[in-house]
Amino acid sequence: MEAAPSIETVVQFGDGDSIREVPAPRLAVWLFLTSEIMVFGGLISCFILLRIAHGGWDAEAAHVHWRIGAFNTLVLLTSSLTMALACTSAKEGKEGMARRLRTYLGFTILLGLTFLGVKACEYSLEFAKGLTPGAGLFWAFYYTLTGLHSLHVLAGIILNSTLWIAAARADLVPVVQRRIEYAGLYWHFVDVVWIFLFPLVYLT
Amino acid sequence: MQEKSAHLVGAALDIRIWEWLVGLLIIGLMVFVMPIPKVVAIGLVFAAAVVKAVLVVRKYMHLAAEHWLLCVLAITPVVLIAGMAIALSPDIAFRQ
Amino acid sequence: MHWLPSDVSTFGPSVDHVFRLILYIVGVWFIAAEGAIILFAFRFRRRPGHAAVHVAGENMRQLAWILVPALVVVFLDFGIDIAAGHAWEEIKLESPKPALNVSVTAERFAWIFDYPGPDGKYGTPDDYWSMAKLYVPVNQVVRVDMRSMDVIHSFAVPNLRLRQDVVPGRTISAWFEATKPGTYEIECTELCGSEHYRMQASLVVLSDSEYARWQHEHWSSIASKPSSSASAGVKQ
Amino acid sequence: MSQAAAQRKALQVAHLEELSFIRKYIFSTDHKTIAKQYLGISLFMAIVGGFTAYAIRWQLAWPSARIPGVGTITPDAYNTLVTMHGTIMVFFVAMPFLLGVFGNFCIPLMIGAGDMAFPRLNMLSVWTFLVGSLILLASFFVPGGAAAAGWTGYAPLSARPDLTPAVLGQDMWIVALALEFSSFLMGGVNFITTALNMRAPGMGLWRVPLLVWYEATASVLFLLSVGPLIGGAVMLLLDRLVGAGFFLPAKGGDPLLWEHLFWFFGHPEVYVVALPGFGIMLEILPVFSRKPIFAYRALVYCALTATGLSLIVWAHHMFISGMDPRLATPFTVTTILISVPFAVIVFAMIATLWGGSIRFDTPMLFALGGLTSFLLGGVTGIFLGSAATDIYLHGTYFVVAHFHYTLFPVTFFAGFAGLYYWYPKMFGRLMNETWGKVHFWLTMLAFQGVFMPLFFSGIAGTPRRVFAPNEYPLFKAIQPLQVHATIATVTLLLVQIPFVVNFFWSLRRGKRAEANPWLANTLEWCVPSPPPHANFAHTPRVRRWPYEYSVPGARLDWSPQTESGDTMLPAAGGQ
Repeated sequence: MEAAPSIETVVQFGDGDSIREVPAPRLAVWLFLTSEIMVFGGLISCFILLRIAHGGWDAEAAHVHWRIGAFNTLVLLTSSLTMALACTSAKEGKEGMARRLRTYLGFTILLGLTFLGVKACEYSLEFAKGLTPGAGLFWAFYYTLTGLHSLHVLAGIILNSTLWIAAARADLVPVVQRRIEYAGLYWHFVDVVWIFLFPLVYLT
Repeated sequence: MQEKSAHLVGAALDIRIWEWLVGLLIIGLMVFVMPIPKVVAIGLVFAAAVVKAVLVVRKYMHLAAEHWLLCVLAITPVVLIAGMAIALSPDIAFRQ
Repeated sequence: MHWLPSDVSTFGPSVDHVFRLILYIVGVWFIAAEGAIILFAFRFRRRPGHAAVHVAGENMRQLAWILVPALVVVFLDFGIDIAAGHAWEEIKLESPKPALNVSVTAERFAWIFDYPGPDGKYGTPDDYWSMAKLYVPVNQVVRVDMRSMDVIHSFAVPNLRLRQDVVPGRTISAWFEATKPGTYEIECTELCGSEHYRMQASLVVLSDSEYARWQHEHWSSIASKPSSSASAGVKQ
Repeated sequence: MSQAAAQRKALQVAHLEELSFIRKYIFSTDHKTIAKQYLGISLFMAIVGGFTAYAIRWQLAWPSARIPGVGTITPDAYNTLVTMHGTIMVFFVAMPFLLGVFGNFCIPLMIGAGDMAFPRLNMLSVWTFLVGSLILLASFFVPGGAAAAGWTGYAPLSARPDLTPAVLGQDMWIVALALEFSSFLMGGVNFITTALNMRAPGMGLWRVPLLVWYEATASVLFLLSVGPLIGGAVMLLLDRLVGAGFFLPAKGGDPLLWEHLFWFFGHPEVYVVALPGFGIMLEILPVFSRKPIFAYRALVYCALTATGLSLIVWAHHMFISGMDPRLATPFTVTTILISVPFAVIVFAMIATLWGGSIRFDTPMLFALGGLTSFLLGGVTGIFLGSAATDIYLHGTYFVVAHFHYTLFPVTFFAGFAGLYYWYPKMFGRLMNETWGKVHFWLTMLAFQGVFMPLFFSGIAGTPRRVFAPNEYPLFKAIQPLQVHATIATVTLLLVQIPFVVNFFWSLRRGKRAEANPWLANTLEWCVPSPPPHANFAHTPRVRRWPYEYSVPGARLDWSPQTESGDTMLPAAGGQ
């Protein structure tokens, strides 16, 4: 929802005010992501610093299933693609847009659920080996980082599902068409976090 | 790669980006399994990760075409975190 | 200034010097600023026939009124930085060669001091330990290597102008050279639990002769220690 | 038609239709009601915090004596009181009072918006905050009592359940803080988006009132600094619940890591609170000196500079913490450098007084009282910011006196100033001037009486957070200082009664306020008091800079922002 007659005021008050043209929700989502980067960034830097202090934790790191992690990365990347496609179709708004949007969104949700399912199996494998969050700093970090990320994935799934349901109603399609962009921003951010978590936790 | 996909738009662009992402993922994994010095491997893996992240942020999150203020919002926390990590390293990572 | 407790360390004067320096600088600014506020508030109070002037400080000539003082503040700041930096170096960065080396163990809620004994080595039977009393010779550089068994404590001796947190999991060293025989307070100044306020000890600075006598009396005898402090004394 | 237009229309509709009591006063999305809800919560928490202060001070003056209304307390209870006093006052009084109340109430009104950018998010934020406050209060009554590891919650003391009696209490403390943080994250996102995006036509960035600038800047600072501590809170909770060991050396963790994470947020937090406080004073000074604010744009740049600097000074809380001593001097430099933007702000305030025609109404008195008191807090910060003197003063009552001299003026003096100033706009009636002045002078005197002696007790070396200062031979002699501070504290708390009475009495009996009782320029004064649901019947067009008082040749000595004809060049321009 951009504020009042923007162009006119921009002309009147110079470039500093072109920010008025950015839809408020987009600005808000980015502000929210800014604080999210600080949260994950803080945790990740703690992880890196302590890992260096403890000489790399190679022994512990050998126990994580990097193949499963790689598969999950692929899943999440693909979900990002379907999300992007959903947003693109919403932006283009050609005929049959609502149908395409729901299909892509549906795929995104399914892929998200797949990610969580795989993660759950992974956790249970580690728990079976007694590698719980209390089993040492590496595992504490492993569960904190991936767990927090999984919670974000869950939140994203819920967010997308609400849009998916709403998109079924013709009268709400315009709303979804507008809001899917913001859900997309969040979903891609969660993906970016994983892009760094995967090599951090699995490949080093 | 931006140049390559510059002429693409809409869905086609999204798919091209995805191809790049998967490609980089595979590269990262290959580096990981190949018998090369760990430092180099880690360097390459993270380089790939950074490129992936930049692709997603610029294309999927459209930051490439956004108002400069949003770019500032995205970059500032990264810089801050880097600074914090550097300031903490003598205490936490390399103490004594 | 006279509120500061008597200073009995070699680096105490540097700390007090910086303290005094800052006190004078900010004192002047503080009085000037408060004076200006009170003066203006009185001088420009609402009175019939006195309209306010229309000055917005938007041109350089007017801005100078606040920017020039601000510039002076910057210079004084760097002055303080330099003075403080030197004192800090003297106290925390350089540590002169110690004549005596004491291992300090902080444990809720007590201070334990381990001496290497005549052979100057820890973990040997002739180690001497003392609870809540740190005996040191006057005019000698003493180095304390501090460890904590549980939580963060802080080793503070107001008369020495010395304070250093003791963090579990690390050995943190400090040094001091007492210049006057006597008994001074050692406090824990980091909240460490219920009896925190009781976690005190005393620093006993002995003249050379007294110190020699004290050494002769105690260091020869083999003291038995409580296990915890023993582990503390021997471990590292 | 643009979404904003649609939204304005929707708001006007909502304004016309009558809302049910619940929607109007309890689950309200109206920024004015939400501001009042924050006001209620924060004033209640202030009473709780004040009561803890009373118990603490009594114990310090007459150790182990019966505290009237409390009884004798144990050392553990004392630690709990100290911990909760800090937590409550900083996170559950200062922030909701300065950001929650004045941010929510003033930002939309001052920029000519109907409401916040996201009214429902705003409501969510206040309710999250309420839940956090309730959890914190409940923690007093759980077995083991409330948190007792200090408001800084240093690990391992806070990270191991076996070290303090507060087992559940410390967990609840962490949860309450996490909720408080998320509440103000939502609020902050809302503030910034509203300030940037909901401005009325003509309200260029250089026509935005300073309070809006300062609230928004503070929110940015909060957004940028709190993240690592949220992560840290998760880690601390895991340490306590599953023995993860992030901060436990026995498990390879590092206690200094918590200190860094805490202060990386903890220091900016001071400015998150200070900036809105200064914003309020900066709004009030020109109105009551009938004079333009001095160096408006310099003041904006100061806020931004202070924000930037405050993110790189945190380690000055850790000079003697065992961190790498080589870090001390760089952090000393940044720390002492941050005195510069605040010096400029103070100079600009003084320059604003010069040549004015000053009216000493209650808001002005509190603003000046805040300024004069904050000065002492500001300059004493230099002693603690320079590493060398910090060795001696760290952890003494000097620190206590210093941060009370900074936080009390910005929270209570500036806060009261703002309350007396905007009360007519909030409730449609003016507070009683006479009792307001009585409230100010007694508060001013009592406040100095509490904390002035503590500076000396600190210079003498008395450590803070001790159950019984008279247990230290070195400080037996200066016990009278503690007694003095305690008597002053009791006075300070008692003299708040006139304020409370005045507040509630004026709600019903106060003199009716017209739209613009103080003859001020900013937009909130061109709508009726209290403003209707959507604030502005139709979006105002802003034609002026907000601080045009006593324009030469003008008929009146104030010129509302909606009036045409700028004289303040270049400030009026956008560039």
